[in-house]
Amino acid sequence: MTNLSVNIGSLKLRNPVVTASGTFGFGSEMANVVDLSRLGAVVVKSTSREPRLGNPTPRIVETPGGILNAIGLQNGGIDNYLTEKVPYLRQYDVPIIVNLVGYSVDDYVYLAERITQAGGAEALEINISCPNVKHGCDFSVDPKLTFELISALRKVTDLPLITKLSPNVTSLIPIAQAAVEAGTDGLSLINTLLGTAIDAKKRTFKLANITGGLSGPCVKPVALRMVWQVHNAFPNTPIVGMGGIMNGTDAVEFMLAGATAVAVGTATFINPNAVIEVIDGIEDYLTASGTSEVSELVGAVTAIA
Amino acid sequence: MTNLSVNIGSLKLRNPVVTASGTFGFGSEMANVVDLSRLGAVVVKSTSREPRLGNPTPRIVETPGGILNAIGLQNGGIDNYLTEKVPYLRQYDVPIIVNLVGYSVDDYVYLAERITQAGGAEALEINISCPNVKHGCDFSVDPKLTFELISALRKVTDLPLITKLSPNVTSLIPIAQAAVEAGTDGLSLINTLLGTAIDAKKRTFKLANITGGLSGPCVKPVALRMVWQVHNAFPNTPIVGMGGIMNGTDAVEFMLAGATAVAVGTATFINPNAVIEVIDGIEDYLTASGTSEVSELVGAVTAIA
Amino acid sequence: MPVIQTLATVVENQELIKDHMVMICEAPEIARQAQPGHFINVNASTSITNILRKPFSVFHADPATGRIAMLYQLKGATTHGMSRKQPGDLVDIVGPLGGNVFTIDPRPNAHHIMVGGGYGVPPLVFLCERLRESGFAGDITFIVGARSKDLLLCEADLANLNVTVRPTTEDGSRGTLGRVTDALREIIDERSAVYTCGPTGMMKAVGEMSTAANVACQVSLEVPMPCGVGVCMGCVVNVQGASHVRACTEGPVFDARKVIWS
Amino acid sequence: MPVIQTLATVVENQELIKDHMVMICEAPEIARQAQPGHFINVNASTSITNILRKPFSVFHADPATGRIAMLYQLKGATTHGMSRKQPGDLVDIVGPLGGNVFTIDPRPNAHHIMVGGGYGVPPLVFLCERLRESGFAGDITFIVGARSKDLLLCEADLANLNVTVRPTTEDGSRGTLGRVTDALREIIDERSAVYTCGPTGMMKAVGEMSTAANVACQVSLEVPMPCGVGVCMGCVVNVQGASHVRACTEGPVFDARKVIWS
Ligand SMILES: Cc1cc2nc3c(=O)[nH]c(=O)nc-3n(C[C@H](O)[C@H](O)[C@H](O)COP(=O)(O)OP(=O)(O)OC[C@H]3O[C@@H](n4cnc5c(N)ncnc54)[C@H](O)[C@@H]3O)c2cc1C
Ligand SMILES: Cc1cc2nc3c(=O)[nH]c(=O)nc-3n(C[C@H](O)[C@H](O)[C@H](O)COP(=O)(O)OP(=O)(O)OC[C@H]3O[C@@H](n4cnc5c(N)ncnc54)[C@H](O)[C@@H]3O)c2cc1C
Ligand SMILES: Cc1cc2nc3c(=O)[nH]c(=O)nc-3n(C[C@H](O)[C@H](O)[C@H](O)COP(=O)(O)O)c2cc1C
Ligand SMILES: Cc1cc2nc3c(=O)[nH]c(=O)nc-3n(C[C@H](O)[C@H](O)[C@H](O)COP(=O)(O)O)c2cc1C
Ligand code: FES
Ligand code: FES
Repeated sequence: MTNLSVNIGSLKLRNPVVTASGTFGFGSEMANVVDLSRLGAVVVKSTSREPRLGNPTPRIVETPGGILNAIGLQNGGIDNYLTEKVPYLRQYDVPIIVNLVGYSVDDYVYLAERITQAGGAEALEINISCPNVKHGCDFSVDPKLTFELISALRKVTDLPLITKLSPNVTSLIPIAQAAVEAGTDGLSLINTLLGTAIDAKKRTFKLANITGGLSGPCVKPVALRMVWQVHNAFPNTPIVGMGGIMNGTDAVEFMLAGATAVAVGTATFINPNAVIEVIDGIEDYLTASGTSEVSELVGAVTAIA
Repeated sequence: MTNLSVNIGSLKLRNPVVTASGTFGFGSEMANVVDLSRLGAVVVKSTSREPRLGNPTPRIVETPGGILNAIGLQNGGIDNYLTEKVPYLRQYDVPIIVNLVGYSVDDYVYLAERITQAGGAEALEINISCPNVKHGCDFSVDPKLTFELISALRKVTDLPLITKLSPNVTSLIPIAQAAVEAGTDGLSLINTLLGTAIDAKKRTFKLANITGGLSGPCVKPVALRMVWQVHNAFPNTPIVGMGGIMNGTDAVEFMLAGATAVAVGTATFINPNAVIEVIDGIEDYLTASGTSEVSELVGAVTAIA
Repeated sequence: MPVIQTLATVVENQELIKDHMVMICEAPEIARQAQPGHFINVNASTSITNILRKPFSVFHADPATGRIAMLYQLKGATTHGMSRKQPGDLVDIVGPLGGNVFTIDPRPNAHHIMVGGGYGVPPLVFLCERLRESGFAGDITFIVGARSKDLLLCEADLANLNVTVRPTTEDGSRGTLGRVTDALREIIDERSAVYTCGPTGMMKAVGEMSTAANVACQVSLEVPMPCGVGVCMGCVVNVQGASHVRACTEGPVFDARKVIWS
Repeated sequence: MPVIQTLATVVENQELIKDHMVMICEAPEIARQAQPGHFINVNASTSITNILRKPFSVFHADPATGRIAMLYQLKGATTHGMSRKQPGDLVDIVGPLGGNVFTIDPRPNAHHIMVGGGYGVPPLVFLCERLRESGFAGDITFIVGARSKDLLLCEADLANLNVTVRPTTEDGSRGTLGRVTDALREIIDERSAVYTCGPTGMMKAVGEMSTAANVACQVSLEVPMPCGVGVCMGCVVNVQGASHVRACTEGPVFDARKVIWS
């Protein structure tokens, strides 16, 4: 028998596999494809203070080994989340991690308070790294702002805080350090890599938003490197690793690099059942390699002898 | 009749297509595959003051839509370059751009002087951005160091200087600005994205060097975005664009984003004749779209109406 | 309604007209559930530059045989990948997808008018089949448009369904010379119930003509659908009273009066 | 010698033994130039995780018919892609590659000894063919090793070449029980000229035994070859007196005495 459970702060996950924010809706969309109660947790789409309409279309285009997206954080806002999304998800025995996005520290604090009071989630993922909205990255490139934000949130909630980092920086360490010192319980990485695509025939950008965020298999080497670097710097801070995870083997690679949990994103678009296959794949790997605790994998990668 | 010629500073290229440093050897290796005299220029492997043995193997692994490499700048050094490589290439009617790498400003200055005196190249590409050697990136992340380096080189040579930028930064603009203000004639981007790959079964890294540089089709969206950003900031500075160019259409996308010339790298491994096919592909595109001057493409991309 | 992901066995995969093929495969679960307007998400690309599934309307679905059919036009990586499948090969499909499909006008004396062009024709053929299976014996007219006669689709399928087929060709090589709207104009009246699928410009014209004639018209929109299951927000369209609704889950079929054509 | 990149037409592609297939294709230019030890870089992967070509030794090359053959073991994306090719399909190949191939010991009384295992056998079979074609009528022994008899390769090809075949199997199911070195030990003498290709451990043992017996031995190294043409520096190996030389251009065939086995 293998033990798949892992912890992120006080949050217990029955297995290390969660959904990547913005790729699994609010769970309801996927309930007729996936048994939600099998997931480690459902991480829902970024939620903001007011409803957001997001960017014009085209919003998603294919690129070699991945996709670019510029959704622009379309969501129904916190009221809609608490009145509609939460009650629906509560039908299932699965922890909810809500991904929060705002323009200011006040926005984030307001959202955290509302959700904490309403019991609208088991953990908060703080998205300071969306590349597709103005100011979306101010926090993610500035350790001082990151420290202020997470400190403020730490004061208003006891829910586990998971700070989601942007890969579009020279080094993630200063940002991660700020979040850790401010009391984040975990870190999630990576968000998407800023990119663009051009239609040579039309001589226009392919995305209405011009730039978008790159995700999918193509980003895996960069994501693995960043998870490994951050884990080395902060070995006691649990990491939710993501970026191109398509199957159980990819997930194991992220855990070996230092991730305590993993998130499945773009894979769900190609294979709606991907998140379940990743769980099964990890279990098969543990059995085949005679590993009893999934946590033994975390950071276990070594250099070639 | 279409005009394919472009200029980078005083350097005239018969067409915008050059080879990416480190992917075409010193030209001699490819002479039995490609007619070198058809190329815009041959950009040779990074050359250093002393010979370098590079990193242990494995040095290259496949990743989704690309490859990771950690060659470690293996090369025969400046003496070998001037005595063996240059005379060979001089048999062909093609400009030589030598890529220089060093540990210190002195190293670069020494190399530039030797090559200028010996007439060993038509232009110098200054590699401040190799991710696979210690200190390889100090220059590329520090505008002050970049300014010092390029200023020093500007003093000792009249050869066109092309500063090669690293994509592993929060913003390329400050580095590009430093190079421009120090008198660089052009910029080349992108070098490889820092990444890693893990063997889940063996629980080891796949590269002996642990991390490597990501290249190939998978990086194209990031490279296009960076070329576009740098071109917008410095519209008068010619850019050599690269990163995943596999065919003429890819090359046109880079020129529309703001590149004056393009370099073909990883594609040569998969398709030894790639560089020629890119030249032909650009010509076909110009003919099909009734464009007489390739330079009309530079930066011509627009937002979706 | 559970969404099925399955490796379906290809039974038949043949060219119908130039660059258009029909693939029949075994997918009992999907065949049982599929209704006209539903689509199937196919993963058949072998190109590294196309990693997403692509949507294809259900052309036929037979719960008895457990088989479904898709009619596809050769365009890019997915459709070329589909075209290489031999009988016996497996094809990776997800379906049936679509939150809102065609709903049949219940009036017994209704005159059901299908207006289809290109690969918009197959879902409407499926709708005619289901109309007849439901016991409807009244009038069905199928206006099928194409540039010229060799591009007209599915006339054979319609022959057996006692459907009045009105071909229109832009070069007059067959049927009415001109556009589908030229044929629609001649027959639309208060008995009409219009269903349309095809090029966006065509659907817009048909929708506007129907609305002007105060006739209900259902349009099946075509927009890129990166996920097809409602989670990516990449397929959003604007409709009266709601911005950026998902075409995959609120549609693909919409009331023509509600659609805001961009 | 010009390197040819071509879309070669597959003439035949059949299983030889379990998980091992032989592909014959038309590549006149390559067939004219190819010598034993040369390899072909094949682009046949349809997986996005494998974008590089993979090298395969020339098994046969017939300038007269313009055909070449490769023997491949099913491993990953490229070899599985190759296995799906039907006669008439095209295969994207580059070759002949390799800067140093097998050189024949010129002594008229030489006893040429081939020691091959797995897919190291085909290039040595090719070498036997060329030896006989060159008019050499003397002794050729082929020691072919495998785990058990159903994994022994190419005995049929060698039958017609008047070659003494000495199979060795680790389970004794055929020929000598044990390793190839057990057979080599029995016959190696000053007349011997040894040529070996196969698993690295086998080549190392064969090389060391030859060197100990003061017999020249040529080994064809197998290391990953990302480009195959000498420009990526990914295939480097260490040899006496030179570190990090490229196996694709300085090799793949090396003098066993020079190789530094890592
Ligand atoms: C609900 C629905 C039902 C459909 N039913 C059918 C059907 O029954 N039969 C049929 O043949 N087709 C149908 N389509 C259309 C089909 O899904 C597309 O044509 C699909 O792109 C073809 O896939 P491909 O990989 O072969 O071509 P692609 O590689 O996708 O390329 C096809 C062309 O479309 C362009 N394109 C692709 N994706 C995008 C994008 N995201 N944004 C802008 N341009 C893009 C490409 O540039 C190319 O020119 C349907 C579409 C929808 C939304
Ligand atoms: C000169 C030469 C001649 C050869 N001749 C033949 C021949 O005649 N017949 C034949 O069958 N094979 C031959 N090979 C071996 C063959 O090229 C490899 O087995 C090749 O990887 C198979 O490609 P694939 O895509 O099918 O498998 P791959 O997807 O490449 O995987 C095959 C296995 O090798 C591992 N692997 C692949 N690349 C690397 C790497 N860069 N580093 C570490 N491990 C790696 C993979 O993990 C996997 O386990 C030759 C190799 C060389 C260098
Ligand atoms: C269409 C799309 C929408 C996304 N929306 C969000 C979002 O709202 N909030 C967020 O933090 N990350 C968002 N992401 C990023 C993912 O959560 C994840 O960090 C990234 O896609 C890398 O994982 P992947 O390669 O498995 O997709 C989105 C990604 C995609 C593809
Ligand atoms: C194997 C390999 C070796 C490289 N060596 C060098 C080098 O020595 N100097 C350098 O400036 N760039 C080097 N590069 C980077 C390329 O010049 C180029 O910037 C990068 O590969 C992106 O282009 P591509 O995607 O077309 O390969 C190397 C790339 C590869 C794949
Ligand atoms: S296609 Fe993804 S939400 Fe509609
Ligand atoms: S395989 Fe690239 S240099 Fe040898």
